[in-house]
Amino acid sequence: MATTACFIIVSRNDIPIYEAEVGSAAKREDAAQLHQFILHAALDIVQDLAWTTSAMFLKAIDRFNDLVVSVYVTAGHTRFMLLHDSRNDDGIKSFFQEVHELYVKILLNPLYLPGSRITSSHFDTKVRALARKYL
Amino acid sequence: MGREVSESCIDSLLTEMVSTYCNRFYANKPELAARRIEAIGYQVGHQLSERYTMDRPRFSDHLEAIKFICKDFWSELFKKQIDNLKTNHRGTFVLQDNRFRWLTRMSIDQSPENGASEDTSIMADNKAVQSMHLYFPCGIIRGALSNLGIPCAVSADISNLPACSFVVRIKA
Amino acid sequence: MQFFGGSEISPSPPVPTATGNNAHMMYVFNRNGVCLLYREWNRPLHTLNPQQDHKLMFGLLFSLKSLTAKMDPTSADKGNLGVPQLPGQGCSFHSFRTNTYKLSFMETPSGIKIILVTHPRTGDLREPLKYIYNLYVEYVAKNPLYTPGTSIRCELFNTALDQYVRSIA
Amino acid sequence: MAPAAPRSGDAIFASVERVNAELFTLTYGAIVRQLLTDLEEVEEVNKQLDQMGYNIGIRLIDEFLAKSNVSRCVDFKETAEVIAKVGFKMFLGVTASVTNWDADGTCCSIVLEDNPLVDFVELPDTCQGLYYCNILSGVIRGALEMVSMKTEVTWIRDVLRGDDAYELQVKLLKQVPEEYPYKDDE
Repeated sequence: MATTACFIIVSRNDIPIYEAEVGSAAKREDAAQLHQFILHAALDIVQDLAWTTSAMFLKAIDRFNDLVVSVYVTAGHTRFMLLHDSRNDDGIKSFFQEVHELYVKILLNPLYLPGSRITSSHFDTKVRALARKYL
Repeated sequence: MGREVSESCIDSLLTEMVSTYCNRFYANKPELAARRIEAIGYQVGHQLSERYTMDRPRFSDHLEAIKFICKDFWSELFKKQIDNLKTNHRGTFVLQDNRFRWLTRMSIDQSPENGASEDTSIMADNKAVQSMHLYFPCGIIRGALSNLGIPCAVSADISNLPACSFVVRIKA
Repeated sequence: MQFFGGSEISPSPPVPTATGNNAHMMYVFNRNGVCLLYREWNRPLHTLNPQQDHKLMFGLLFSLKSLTAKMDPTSADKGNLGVPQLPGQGCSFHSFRTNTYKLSFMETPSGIKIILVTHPRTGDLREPLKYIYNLYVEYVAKNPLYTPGTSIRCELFNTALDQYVRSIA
Repeated sequence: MAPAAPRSGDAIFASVERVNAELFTLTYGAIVRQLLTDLEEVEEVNKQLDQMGYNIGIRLIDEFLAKSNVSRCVDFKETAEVIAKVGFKMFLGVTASVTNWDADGTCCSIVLEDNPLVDFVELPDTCQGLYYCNILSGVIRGALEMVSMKTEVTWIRDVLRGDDAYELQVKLLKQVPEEYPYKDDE
């Protein structure tokens, strides 16, 4: 399991709608902030790459020291971004794919406003479980 | 095949939704009613396009996305594909469904035996109500395309029922 | 059947034993006695204006129903003459015949009454009336442009009705 | 004698034209969401959903009677059973059960385990007072009124509010006989 892993979901309008520290390492506030900063910095790279391929899983698109940024882009251009120190593409891919299914369920809730923060605790629990399973 | 319900469920729900907004909420403000009805369709299209694109690669251009709407998307909704797709290659697409399900039961008496003057007024009303029923599917298409990153305007033409043409104008 | 919006109508129409123009006219009333539809195919004689005509027809059925119920020798619960009944309550008649015409009648629990006046020699029309009720459901009740309780002006319904009635023997 | 009403709606549901339930579920959801935006008051939304249901029930009753071949609805007990066993199956594809009859047979519960209206739905804290499925109570009320039964329909249990099933209480207020609509001096 990855010691460091930070997962965020960014809406089409570049607004983060979900964040989670899913690594096994002890949580540290400053670290979390740094992680999210790195991920946001990588958004531009995603922007450019997204148009060059029709694949959803963009693999590792950026690095920061020993940390890697992997990205998954849905048809609705919602971006799943993961900052991690593990080297397991298949695991990461499955993680993204299953999070995508959870995300679509959230989106299908008629009372959820697309692009708004994901507050469902059920979703949060599931995502963390998937992280333990795949990362 | 996933879960199904009787066609009457969706038909009667749409009929009632339109009459609620047109006759009860905005009786003399059709343009407001139209906006609400379109918004309802927009949300549905927005949700369903994300749903039905889960297991396919993302679209690399507009035509691909429009084709997806005509084929997979339309089939999920109406168990048939769009019958004819035309484009002027300058961002306007015409999607024609030769027998649009939601119009097949719409009918008004055009026989002259009813008093002519009364008839024309009724005809006018009916035309108006009829077009009200089109804002929902137009909203669905606009919602689906905007979710796929294609902002556009959608209108419908029913000059030859039960055929219906949806005109998609992509905003440059 | 392209008319039916893809959905087949059940029960499927009874096979006519002979075709011809046996139908004179048809009435549809709702539970409030409003005449939703009057359709005429072959009626040489008009003695009343439409309103009187409809009112008379409704009154005839109304009294006939309470009479037939009153005279029912089998059932214990008969209303008193003229005392209103629930649709479908007590026994109900489905047709009567004179030397010049036959009147067939069907009433649904929702109070929809369908009256078909035909040539006296036409046979049992209970199934055909059921079928006409199904046409009503497909083309009137399900027509988004139709407001329940108002008079029926649906092209598809009239077309289907005229076509079907021609097959009644 | 009139043919007996079918005991279940499976055959009818199999024979009618059917559509993707997601389209129906999401359309209903989008309507609820739009009503919440337009009316703001949750109570008012409940009221409007019930009113919409009532109008739908008035339209749907004839299709129900025609397809189920029910030719008389005089006994409330019988009618409630048919609505639950045949009506729900024939339109929503789910079966409802009828329970909790009171002594004089004028009040019962219709219980739904499975309900296509609520797939994907999670109630946010902002609409706690909402009866999300309130359209159903309206449909039942409207349909029964067309067969001469004035009823009062209220929610007893609601899964979206943490209960284990959906339960609607249907109370018969009175049966309305058919009146002769014309005054004789007309």
